[in-house]
Amino acid sequence: MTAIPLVFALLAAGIWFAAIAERFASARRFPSAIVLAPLWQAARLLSQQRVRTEYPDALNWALAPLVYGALAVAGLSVVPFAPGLVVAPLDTGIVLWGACEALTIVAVFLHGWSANSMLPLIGGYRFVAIGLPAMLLSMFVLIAAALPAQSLAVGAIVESQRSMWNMVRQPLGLPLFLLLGLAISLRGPMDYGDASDLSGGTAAEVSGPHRLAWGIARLAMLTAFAAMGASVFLGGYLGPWLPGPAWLALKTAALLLVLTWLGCNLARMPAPRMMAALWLVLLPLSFLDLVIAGVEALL
Amino acid sequence: MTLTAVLIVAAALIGTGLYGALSQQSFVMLMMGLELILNGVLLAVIAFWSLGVGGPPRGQVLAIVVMAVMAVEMAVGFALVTAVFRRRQVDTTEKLGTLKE
Amino acid sequence: MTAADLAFYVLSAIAVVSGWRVFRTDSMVRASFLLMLSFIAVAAIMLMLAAPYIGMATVFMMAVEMMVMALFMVMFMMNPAGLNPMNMVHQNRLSIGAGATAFVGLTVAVLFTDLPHEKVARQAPVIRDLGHELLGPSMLIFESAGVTLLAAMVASVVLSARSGRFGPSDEGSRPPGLEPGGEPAGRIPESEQEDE
Amino acid sequence: MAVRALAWLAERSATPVYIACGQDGDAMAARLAQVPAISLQHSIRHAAILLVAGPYRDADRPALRRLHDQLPHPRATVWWGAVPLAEAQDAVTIAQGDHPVARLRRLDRNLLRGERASEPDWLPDEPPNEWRGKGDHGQGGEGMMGGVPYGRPMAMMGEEMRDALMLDAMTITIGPFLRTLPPGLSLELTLQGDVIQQARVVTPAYPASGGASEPLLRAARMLESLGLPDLARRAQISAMRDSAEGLLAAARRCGALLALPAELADVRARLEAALRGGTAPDPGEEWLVDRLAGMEWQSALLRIASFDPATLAQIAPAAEPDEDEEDGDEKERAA
Repeated sequence: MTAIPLVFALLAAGIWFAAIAERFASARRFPSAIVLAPLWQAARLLSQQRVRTEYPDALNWALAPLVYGALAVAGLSVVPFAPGLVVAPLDTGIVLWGACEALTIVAVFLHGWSANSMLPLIGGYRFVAIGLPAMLLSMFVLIAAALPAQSLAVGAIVESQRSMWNMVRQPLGLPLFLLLGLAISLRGPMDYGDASDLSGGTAAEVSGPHRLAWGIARLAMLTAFAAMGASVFLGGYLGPWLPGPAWLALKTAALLLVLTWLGCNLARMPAPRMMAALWLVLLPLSFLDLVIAGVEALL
Repeated sequence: MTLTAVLIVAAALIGTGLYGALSQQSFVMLMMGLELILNGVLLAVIAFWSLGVGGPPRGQVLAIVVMAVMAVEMAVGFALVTAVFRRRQVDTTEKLGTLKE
Repeated sequence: MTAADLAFYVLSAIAVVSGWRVFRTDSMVRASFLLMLSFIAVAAIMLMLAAPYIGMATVFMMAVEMMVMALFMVMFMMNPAGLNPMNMVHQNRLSIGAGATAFVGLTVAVLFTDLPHEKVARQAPVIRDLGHELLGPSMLIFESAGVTLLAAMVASVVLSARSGRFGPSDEGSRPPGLEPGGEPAGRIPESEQEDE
Repeated sequence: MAVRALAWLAERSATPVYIACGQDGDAMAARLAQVPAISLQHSIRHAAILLVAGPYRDADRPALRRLHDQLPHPRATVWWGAVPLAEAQDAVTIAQGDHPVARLRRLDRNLLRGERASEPDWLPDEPPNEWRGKGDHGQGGEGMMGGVPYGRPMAMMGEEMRDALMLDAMTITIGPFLRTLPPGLSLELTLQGDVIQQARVVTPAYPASGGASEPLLRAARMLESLGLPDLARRAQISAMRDSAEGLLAAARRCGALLALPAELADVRARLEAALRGGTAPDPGEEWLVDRLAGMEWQSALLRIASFDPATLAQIAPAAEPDEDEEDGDEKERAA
């Protein structure tokens, strides 16, 4: 049961770290004030009014950030911090993660749809079109990672990387998986939900505490994703000298930095082009990844 | 949680689904009724497998077949609705008086 | 009553009530997500019934399926948050009767049948069994399901695409009239407009 | 106590400002881009202060009122080189030449501490038109669709441009204060999903703003739509200094030019020229609205932002007033 506090500690640290990394990446310098800036921003949002649009679906609108955040927690609950140290030691860990990915798309769509406003609706609609294929290819990549472990449990996948990390064994896996991370945390080149060209997309109409909750949920999902990616591709808690949870935290932080950097420094292409790229180029690449993993398993 | 209780829940889902499939005018809502019926069937299959016959592997295969049926129903159903809509511009059962013409 | 029983009753209530609300809500997007909720509750019951893979896969599949359904709804009916209420019910009494009859009939059948009661072993490797079964003795069934899905994919693309084998599929299409034999109520195809 | 502690924490964060650009407003916004204590927001809902920069036209007044009422409380309006509307009581005005940062920060602090009252609505809080739905359930037009409840046009069937499937279309008005559009330009768009079926110019864009390099400001707007806010800020700062050094290389590194598909080759050429600080010539023969039909949202915004003010004035003049549309209360989405 020590795993539950660890999950929340990792989430809180990850959210804070990602918020700082975001500011650092856009300012390109590190004034000490940056460390507390997330707290100040949170205080401002808490002191702001939560506006209501005309005839929103109030229940779904308020529920969407909560569902989004809860999915991040659920996804993190199958990530092991050390051998046996995991909240939910499920045999079907990565299938649960896949279900979380799919439901995340639902949460973002609901957030856009229920505001009863045009730009958020377009954001939600567009996000689904891009998010579904991105999720599909992430599932192939995860199944490829599960092949050498001969198990769908995340713990077994980590253990299977004792001799070699999956990042090396399946070089296509991590880059394709990162793409999904950018998509489900609504970031940079894959931010088709909350994009600036839609004035903030699904979040265009939210303010005050609601916006704070949505922002925290986004960062929580980013953290959960980074922890999952670290476990499946970077050997999770495995590593010399330090205890398991420390290694997991370090690898998660590294992935968070990579994701933030990618999010700030890559242009977002128009949705039809991204859709074509996903279906015609990246999905076949994920099949190739699966074939590579299969051939390696046979040898 | 006995087999009887789970099967009654499955029966309730099938009954609700049947009501929906019969009472809805819109094609899409009608398909939702069918999905709900299949939902009840899936639950009944898994209940028999788990509580009735002691978990033979074949039981789960049957559940997977039910899930495949759901997916096929959805995909072909939507394609048919789109095709009908393209040809007749209708999306409710009543406006579609005849399938020939 | 154990905690498992309580959870089962709560989940069953969620499954049935949200399944019923699907047909009583006034927005199709809400309807699809209520149906999803019903599926998720059933999936949770299946998890409790020692079928973790099928349960998880149901959540995964239904989330995607209902999302696509909601997307279709927005596509055909671009109506944020269901501001335009809707009510599309016909033969309501008959349907209620049929639904109730089905439920009562099935329940009676369940209650009066001598059901077998052999539970799945607690530590049985159900996922491993499923995998070996699917790629072993039941390979033919599994492959048939796969090929059927492929055929469904091809069929749905063919059906929904505009370009048919014999030219555009909407050629000469006429929307039905408001009364039998009346004037078409929607867009009249271009080819006919030229004739008139 | 708790409120004061919250205010103490909150006033340390950057002041979120939504800038409504009038004539020259674009260049004025660029002056704020390099100030870390001010963060320019994309949605009015995310801001605390509405900054009206530069003189606006009479035609923009209704949009400005609606924009103001979308600000969350506590809120204030600052008129920077603009004449306050009659509704604005206790208006804060700043001359166009002055730098507003100190005033904005002080105003923000006073708002958070409750020392300055939040501004009330300028428009009555009621539907612009009364309910005019038809049918048992007020569902409006034909069947379950269409109609104009509360004067808002609801979705109605229209032909999809790409494969002629009849789907629902919806009409909205964007601008004249939308950040990702050239200042002053307001368009009425009929959308199916994120695809534009029809467009109409409501008000034309302002002429080029003085005081900064116009091509670089234009490049900044396009980079913003490409999801590169940091590079966009850099372009704005470069515009103030009037030097485009290193900007094109930085944009190339971020894939800004690669992200544009072949259909947008014209936009790519104009972006490249703008990042060099110049303008690619455009024959300006085809109307803007004709070039937008059938385009996806982001591509459309990119194409609109890519035209220089002279060409834009030529291809997107104000539309003739439409006799049929007496009620001009389309839902304003300037935020």
